[in-house]
Amino acid sequence: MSTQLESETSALAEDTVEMTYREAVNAALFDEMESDSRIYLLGEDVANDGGVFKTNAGLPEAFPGRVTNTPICENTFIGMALGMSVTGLRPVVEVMFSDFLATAADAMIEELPKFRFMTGGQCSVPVTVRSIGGGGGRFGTQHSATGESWFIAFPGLIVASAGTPAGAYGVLRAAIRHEDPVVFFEHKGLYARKGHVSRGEDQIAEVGKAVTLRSGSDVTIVATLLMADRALQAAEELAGEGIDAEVVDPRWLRPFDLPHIHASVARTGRLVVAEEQVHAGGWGATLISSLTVAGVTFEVAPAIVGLPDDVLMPYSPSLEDAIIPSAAAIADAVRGLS
Amino acid sequence: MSTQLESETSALAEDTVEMTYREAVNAALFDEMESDSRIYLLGEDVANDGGVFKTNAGLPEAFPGRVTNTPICENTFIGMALGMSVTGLRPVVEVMFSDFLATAADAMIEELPKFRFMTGGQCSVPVTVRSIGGGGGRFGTQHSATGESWFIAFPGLIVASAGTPAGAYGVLRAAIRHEDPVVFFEHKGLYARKGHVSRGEDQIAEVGKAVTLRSGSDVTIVATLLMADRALQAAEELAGEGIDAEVVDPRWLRPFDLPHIHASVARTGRLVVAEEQVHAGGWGATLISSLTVAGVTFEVAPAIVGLPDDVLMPYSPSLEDAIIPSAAAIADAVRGLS
Amino acid sequence: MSTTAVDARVEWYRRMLEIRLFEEKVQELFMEGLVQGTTHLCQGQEAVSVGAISALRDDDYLTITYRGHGQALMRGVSMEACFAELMGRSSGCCKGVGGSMHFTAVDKGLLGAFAIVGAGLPVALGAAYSAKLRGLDSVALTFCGDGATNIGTFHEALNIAAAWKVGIVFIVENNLYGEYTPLRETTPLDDLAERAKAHAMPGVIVDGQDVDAVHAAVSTAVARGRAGDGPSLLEMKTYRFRGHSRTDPAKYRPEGELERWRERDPIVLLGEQLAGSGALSAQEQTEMREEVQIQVDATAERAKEGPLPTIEEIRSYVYAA
Amino acid sequence: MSTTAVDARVEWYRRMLEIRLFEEKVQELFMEGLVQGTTHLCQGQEAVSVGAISALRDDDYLTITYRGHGQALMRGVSMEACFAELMGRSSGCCKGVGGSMHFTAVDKGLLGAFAIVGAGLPVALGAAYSAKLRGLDSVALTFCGDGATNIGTFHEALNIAAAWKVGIVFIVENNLYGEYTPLRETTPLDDLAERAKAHAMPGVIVDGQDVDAVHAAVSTAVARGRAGDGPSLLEMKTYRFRGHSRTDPAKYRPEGELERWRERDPIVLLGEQLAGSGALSAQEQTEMREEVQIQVDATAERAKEGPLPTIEEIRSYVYAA
Ligand SMILES: Cc1ncc(C[n+]2csc(CCOP(=O)(O)OP(=O)(O)O)c2C)c(N)n1
Ligand SMILES: Cc1ncc(C[n+]2csc(CCOP(=O)(O)OP(=O)(O)O)c2C)c(N)n1
Ligand SMILES: [Mg+2]
Ligand SMILES: [Mg+2]
Repeated sequence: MSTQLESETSALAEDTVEMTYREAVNAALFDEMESDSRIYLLGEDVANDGGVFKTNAGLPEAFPGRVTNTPICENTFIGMALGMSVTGLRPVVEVMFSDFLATAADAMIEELPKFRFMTGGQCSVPVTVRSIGGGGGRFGTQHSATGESWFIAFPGLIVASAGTPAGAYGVLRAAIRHEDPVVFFEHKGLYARKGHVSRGEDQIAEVGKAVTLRSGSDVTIVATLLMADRALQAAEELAGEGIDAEVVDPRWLRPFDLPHIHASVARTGRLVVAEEQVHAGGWGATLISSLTVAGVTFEVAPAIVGLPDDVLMPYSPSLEDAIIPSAAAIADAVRGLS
Repeated sequence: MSTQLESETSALAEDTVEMTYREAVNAALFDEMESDSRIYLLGEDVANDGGVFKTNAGLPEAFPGRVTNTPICENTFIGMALGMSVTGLRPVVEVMFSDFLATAADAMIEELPKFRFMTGGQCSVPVTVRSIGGGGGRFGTQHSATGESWFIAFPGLIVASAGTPAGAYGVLRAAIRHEDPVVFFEHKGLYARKGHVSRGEDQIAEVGKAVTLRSGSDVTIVATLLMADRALQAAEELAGEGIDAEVVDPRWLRPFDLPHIHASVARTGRLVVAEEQVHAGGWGATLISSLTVAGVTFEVAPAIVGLPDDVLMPYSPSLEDAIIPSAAAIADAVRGLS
Repeated sequence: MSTTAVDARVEWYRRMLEIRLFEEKVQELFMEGLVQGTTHLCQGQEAVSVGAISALRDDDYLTITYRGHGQALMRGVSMEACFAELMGRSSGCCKGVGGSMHFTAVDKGLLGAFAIVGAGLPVALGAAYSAKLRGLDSVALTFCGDGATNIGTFHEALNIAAAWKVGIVFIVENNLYGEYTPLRETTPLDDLAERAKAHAMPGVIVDGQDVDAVHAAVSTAVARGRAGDGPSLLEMKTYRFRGHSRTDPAKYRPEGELERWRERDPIVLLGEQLAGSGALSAQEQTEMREEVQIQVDATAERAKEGPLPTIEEIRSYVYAA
Repeated sequence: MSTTAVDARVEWYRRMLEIRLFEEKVQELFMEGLVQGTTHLCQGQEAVSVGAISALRDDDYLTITYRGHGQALMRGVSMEACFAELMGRSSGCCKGVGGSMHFTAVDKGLLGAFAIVGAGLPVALGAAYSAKLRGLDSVALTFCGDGATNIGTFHEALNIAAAWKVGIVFIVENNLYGEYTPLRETTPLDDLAERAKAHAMPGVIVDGQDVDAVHAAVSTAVARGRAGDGPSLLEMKTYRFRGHSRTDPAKYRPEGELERWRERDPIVLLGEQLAGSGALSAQEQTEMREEVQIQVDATAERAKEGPLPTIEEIRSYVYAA
């Protein structure tokens, strides 16, 4: 392998190395493409200069003919991926900004999740859609959604995400290997984030399993994507005050690992959800409702830290920062519980 | 007015008459179009023979040039409606089956709700999108979604629905008059349902206000669309057993009338949500989570009656009926609480 | 015309009859409440299904629409499985969960029938592109209606197909209406083959009532695709004898239109030729129709006996893993 | 050429300079971190904005894209409001909440700049259709890129416009790339004006570096729309001198391509003509550039002083009611 990204880590393959979230995505794509020649990457500008977010560096060279720039037509190239998947290939599609998933919503809602079902289970649909979302980049109102909960209501689909570099590596590989359609959310604000990542087959995540990023006994913070990162920072901050927070990244939003979080909350008795989305219709609301319906009674009402419901993402940098929950806001929510 | 639908009711205008949900929709459209010449109807086949669901009977004749058949391109004709609305008109768009809202999701998610905000509040966007959803019609996997919660996570949009003929009349008129974009959900399984409807300006619903369809003291059943109808039946059934159920139709899913339901639950102490959708990502989950976060503790855990999470809507008539919650299932859920 | 060609045309005649009588039977079953929900029948358009699909190899692909019963039958989906599907039986071609709009047979390369207008085009494109990537010369055929040429995916799919020289044939069945709305109200041209020009591919107008013309045009386009020369757009001028769906009385038709098109009934047209050439006399045609009618009736009866699916069964169709 | 025409062209020259120097300044401010996120600049494409928008009346409409700074300036949005927007000030043309991609001035008929490729076309179409319904002869202009001709809404909008004879002019700025990908990789033709044929409307290729040619072509199309004769598609052959966005170094350009296009710099081309005709000497052009530079610099400085929006302020932009 000739790319810089890879050469940094190849010497240490199978060992734990420090790499960025971006490099972890790249490594997952590389390792999967190397292990299975049926995998093809598709998307806008994916083959040029590493792609818009540089996650694909080196892949076109390493896998000639297997990384292809598409025209701008998200709905059609995801529909194409369906056709590729039922004829023996395993396409991985990049949707540059998660907001563009709206353009592709027919493919995402009506086709990918339903195809197997409505044909009476004639085939599987192993398509992976990678989608890059999230705010903080000053991209404004139409380029900042995480999109992470847009598709949680559609049986037939798997919805995944990663809040850490190791998660990006393990979850993305699992997504690509999965026989059902998966939409995998990355966060552009995390690409430069470093973390310890081990490469190799044994690092492939288990579909549907949440991970505890930090163990703690006083409160459970459940958070995805950038919020998982900030929740870890909040936990550090709280540790200094003697509050021992557990941080859980659910990773899979459909299916959702309710037992894992239920168990954690049963231990800590307290719950904070941190999400870069409004409360309505999100996995956070679904989680709290599921626990409540399951009979969990909270000594202290759980708290939600998320995007405000009465505003959209502004360009104005100071307001964008004010709106996206900070580590301090998460810590405050924890403090506010007691 | 010359149409049959209308002549049935015109003699009694301003008085309460019995009419179907379909006639109520028709009456709302008629009365609004009559009161405001800026209203134009657009959609596929809307001007032919009353439209696919016959809700538009008589309108093309009564309002020549104001009801127009579009090509099949949901995303574009909703985007057009945006352009019409910011230049002085008040378009009402029909989306024949709610599943087709996925085709139009860019307009629904990225354009209508965001336009006013991202221009710094330069104008309002008075567009109404009527969308007809729901199962029970044996239309299969791609024509049965209610879609009612698909857009609850998008500030800038208003999401409305109606579970009764009177609701259809009052809420649809309110939607059309509203200055912000509204998506209004109708249920095709309710069109033939009869109910008492009063016509006139004073019957226009208040945006954001839930209604109590039946008062009761033992349990609160919150339900929309066809489920509201079935919840009323369930309440009758339960009344025979001495259980006095309150039935609330939230009508507006964004903004959601939490105080109304909170107050009801505070009185009854018990909650059942009945929804024709999966739990994940829905208004039901959002409601229960909101109550929990607000500190409501339930003596008995609330229950949810909804679509199963592990199956999609099948064509097979017997299974379709098995999957959509019946009045009996709602009543059972209430019984199961105690 | 060679003997094989004559034989093929007799076979085509039978296949068109099968489709016609199948659809008539579906209408009957719908009126009886045995088929529920909706149906979109294709009487009048049989020559398109038969002429086009007879030009394919077994290892080619196709996608169809909710109006695809004829195409599914022609591709070899068993008539019993089709009837059973319409009656919601687990012996149906989609185990009774798909219904009228989703006839699929992945094992026959029939990669789906879509109830969302335009949704089948990208899928067929993906299959054809997949063949190209895998070094195969399989091509894909995709059917859509005139109304579907107004939705974005139509153009998006044509664009990619042409830009990447994918071996796919786009067949537009121009039956003059999208639901109840005549083409001219929603579309600025009468000849949809023109739309090929936006994507630098051949666009051909074909008499969709003439099964030979259909077969010839599709064969040429398929050969082009197989040779690696890229896609084609074929517009089939055709007509549906029934309304759009269910019990639509089609009151929107101008007077005389249906009658004029009935004169161009593809079965009658081919029948006249076959009688003229002596390949199949009028008498033989009547006998064949009776035979097929018996087959259709008997098959429908058998299909009614199919088992109903259980909820456990259909749960397993949601996820593969 | 009449005096007015000469005056207009001198004015166009100034407007192109303003756009050019505005965009250069934006790049500077971006490097300084005062403009954040992203920018999509239009240096090289100024003649399209100036030639096209000068053909409109005040009561006409337009929609633009994320690459629309030049168009907004030409439509009369104040330069200070533009700079302020880019720096997230509430004195910005969208109160600082829109940013680089959403320059809008509803009061000037500029009905939005869209960051979703293709999303502006339906909106402009709706505005033009609205004028038609209201009995006005206002038309709409909508700008998009070459890459946008591959997305569904492009064709959907052209189709409706032609089917209903809506007075709209579709302008494709063909700058040869969609982000980093050359047109030919994603599109099967070089002349996008051809795409008009799919929708039975005139399609015209225009030299987008020649402001006179742009103005003439757009004027003709606008007149056609105003007369009720329907839409037109105009393809402007042009080029962006900068990368796609932000700091894109545009390494994907073949050698010499940028240099060849720089020779067709629209400002230089018009400048040569004006110098030749004596309307504006080289010396006067230099002075004008200096003047504009001073104006741009001073305006940017003033814009920096604009107040930052508060959260309360921007909350009121979400809902009108
Ligand atoms: C995206 C979408 N919009 C609307 C519909 C409803 N619909 C079903 S068939 C149809 C007409 C299609 O016309 P055409 O493409 O000409 O095919 P035909 O039915 O005539 O065979 C419409 C509008 C749909 N299924 N999908
Ligand atoms: C639906 C959608 N998909 C992808 C993008 C990302 N994107 C922004 S600009 C662009 C290229 C557009 O190219 P073109 O239409 O030629 O316009 P240009 O940028 O060259 O002016 C892309 C792919 C987007 N904004 N919207
Ligand atoms: Mg048709
Ligand atoms: Mg371009």
